[in-house]
Amino acid sequence: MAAEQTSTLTAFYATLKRDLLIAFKRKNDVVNPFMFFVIVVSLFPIGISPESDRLSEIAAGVIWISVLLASMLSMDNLYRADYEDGSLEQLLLSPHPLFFMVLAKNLSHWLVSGLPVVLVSPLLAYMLNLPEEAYTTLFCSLLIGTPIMSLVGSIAVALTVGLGSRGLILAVITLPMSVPVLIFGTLSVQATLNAASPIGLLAIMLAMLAVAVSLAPLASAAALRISVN
Amino acid sequence: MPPVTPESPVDKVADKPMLRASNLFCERDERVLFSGLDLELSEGQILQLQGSNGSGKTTLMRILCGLNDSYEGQISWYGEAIEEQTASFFSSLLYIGHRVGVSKALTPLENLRWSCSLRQQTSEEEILKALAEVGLRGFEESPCYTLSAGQQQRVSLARLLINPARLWILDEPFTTLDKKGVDLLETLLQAHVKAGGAVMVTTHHKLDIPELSILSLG
Amino acid sequence: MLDALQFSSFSEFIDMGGYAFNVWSVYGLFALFVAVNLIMPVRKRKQILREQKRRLSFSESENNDEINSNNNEEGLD
Amino acid sequence: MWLWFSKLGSPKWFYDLSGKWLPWLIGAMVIFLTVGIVWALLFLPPDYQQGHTSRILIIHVAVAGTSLVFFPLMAVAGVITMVWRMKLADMVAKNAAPIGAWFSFLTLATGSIWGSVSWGTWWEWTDARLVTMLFQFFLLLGVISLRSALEDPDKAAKACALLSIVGLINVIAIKYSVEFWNTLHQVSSSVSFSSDSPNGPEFLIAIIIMLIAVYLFLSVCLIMATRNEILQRERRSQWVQNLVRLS
Repeated sequence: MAAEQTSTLTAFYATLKRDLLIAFKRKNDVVNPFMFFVIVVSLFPIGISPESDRLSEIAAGVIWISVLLASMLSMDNLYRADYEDGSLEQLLLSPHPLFFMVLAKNLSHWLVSGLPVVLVSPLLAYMLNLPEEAYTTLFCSLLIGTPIMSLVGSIAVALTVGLGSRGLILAVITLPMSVPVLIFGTLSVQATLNAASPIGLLAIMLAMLAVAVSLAPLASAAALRISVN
Repeated sequence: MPPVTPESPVDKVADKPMLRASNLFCERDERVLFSGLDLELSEGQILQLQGSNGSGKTTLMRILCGLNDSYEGQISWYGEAIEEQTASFFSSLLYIGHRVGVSKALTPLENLRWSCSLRQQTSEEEILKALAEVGLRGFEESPCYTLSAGQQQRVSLARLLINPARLWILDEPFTTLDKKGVDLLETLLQAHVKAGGAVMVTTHHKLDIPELSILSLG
Repeated sequence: MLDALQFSSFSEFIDMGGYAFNVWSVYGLFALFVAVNLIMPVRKRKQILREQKRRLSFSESENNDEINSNNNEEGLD
Repeated sequence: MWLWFSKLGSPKWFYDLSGKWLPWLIGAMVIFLTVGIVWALLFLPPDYQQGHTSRILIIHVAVAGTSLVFFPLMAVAGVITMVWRMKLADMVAKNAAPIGAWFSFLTLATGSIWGSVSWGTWWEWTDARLVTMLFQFFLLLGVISLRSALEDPDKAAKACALLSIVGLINVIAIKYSVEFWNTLHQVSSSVSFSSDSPNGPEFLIAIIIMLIAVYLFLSVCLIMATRNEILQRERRSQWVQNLVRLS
């Protein structure tokens, strides 16, 4: 019997692969937040104004806030199914550091819910008449910002995973936490529009991402242990 | 990490019991579940927890697994405090709870591939062999939501066959099993303790195993 | 002491240089805030003590009943 | 170490000690509050720019300064809860959250009343401090709703402890990013916030007295609420039952 214990990297990949597989099999969970994002963005011109000047002013903010809402909605099933079927217990009892297992789950969540939104953002930016020179900045800021949202939101999801009726508690906890990301994300786009360089702002976001990657999974892991208790 | 199998018992001090809990105290919802509880589990022993509903069997098991930390008292693993060596403890522990840890979206094969990769390198053949042994031949590739509760339970039991964990903690493993499944699990338990493993189990089912000892709660 | 007073008449004091509403609403809110936050815990304390007293006397009388009924049973034997 | 700590943090110990201190704290609070308010209303010279509305600032600054203490307090209590599992720390944290929400709300209310004179508007997004306070208020509401959603008190204690620690880091991040955000948006702001700086030592002293008064008020509130919490949670212990019988 080959009883060599797996390396943490193997376990990381296995968890990542498993979550991607589940997401692939339950397409609704992936498609719905994405559709939500597209629909919310399309509602803004109808609610505010079809004038292209006004739209281009609010485009970055609208896209960013819709991304926040969509990522929060898709967060909800990050740990719930695993909690309900007991897989989460198996994850907690694995000999590997929970940090990396949580990181794998967050990465897979971002790949299926964050990345598609980022990829489609230039199209929506075009529909909202965002000036062309800001496309790259918007794309980069979303590319850095959405994983931060996944990592931070994961803490709140882990804390509320055992609750029968969560309602909007997830939103109440997560949305205020997204303020720093939102600020730097939209500021970088505005900097580009004002013909300034967004590099510094994007670098700050990268630093935030680095902090989030190294600290948030720790908090999520602790939160999962509390919730499974 | 050296290979850990029941066949190659312990390099550690032999006179120390595998798992020992002393003076455990736990209360839930202002009700004392147990206090001053002592228990020992050694190699080659099956410990059956008995007690009425709500007497704290599941809670005790989860405390011993490290899933629940709202207790007072000491738990030691081969004579050393369990908090000091969670990695070594977790790699020799296999827990199957009420929720069996089988994702309904995945097939039995995919489920086992994942849960095994968390522990030790396992080949595809081993998994298929184990699935056949628990009577799931032909169901390897069907999604688990199409399987019955008993069959899902069998998927989790297949882990017992593959995994060489020394300590099994099983919470009501017999409930959803049919007659054949019960026989299969009993054989498994016996083989495991013969090979020097230890088992802690809750069940209302009467176990017919010579190494059995019983702890009553509540 | 009175020289240091910043107002020469009571109506001037009330008027607050034309900002009566702003100044007095802040002080009013603050007073309300202090009062509510002091009164609430005191009332809660009384309520807790009352409730627990009732529960205690209830459980004590129940215990007595049990002892009595036990005695009765023994008496019957 | 653990034993010593748990003894120090035992509810009974706290209840007895706080019982002795409470009258003194209340006395000091009444004195400071009276002196502070009377001075602020009657004797403080009006600001040469703001006139009598500077009297608002005494209250506003004192309450705002006290509001800042809640997340650090709850985070420290959270660390104690998670590391040493001291019940008392959680009782304090549990009651600090709603009091903190009240303080944050009062800060926002007094701030906007002051702003209605100084800025000519009730709400000003260019003031970083008010915006940060708004989000601190939201985060506190999040902690409160998490607490009420979790039924198991032990689980709720740990979950809220963790959320408070995360919340503290977040409040700090929000504070700096909002400040940064404002430096880039100063075009529209008609009044810079520096005009609320105190006009001389009398103003400063008045604020300090008021700040002490509000801190005393906070500790009195928190101690009273914690004592209630102790009475409820320890109601099956002998000493609480004796205390109830004597009351």
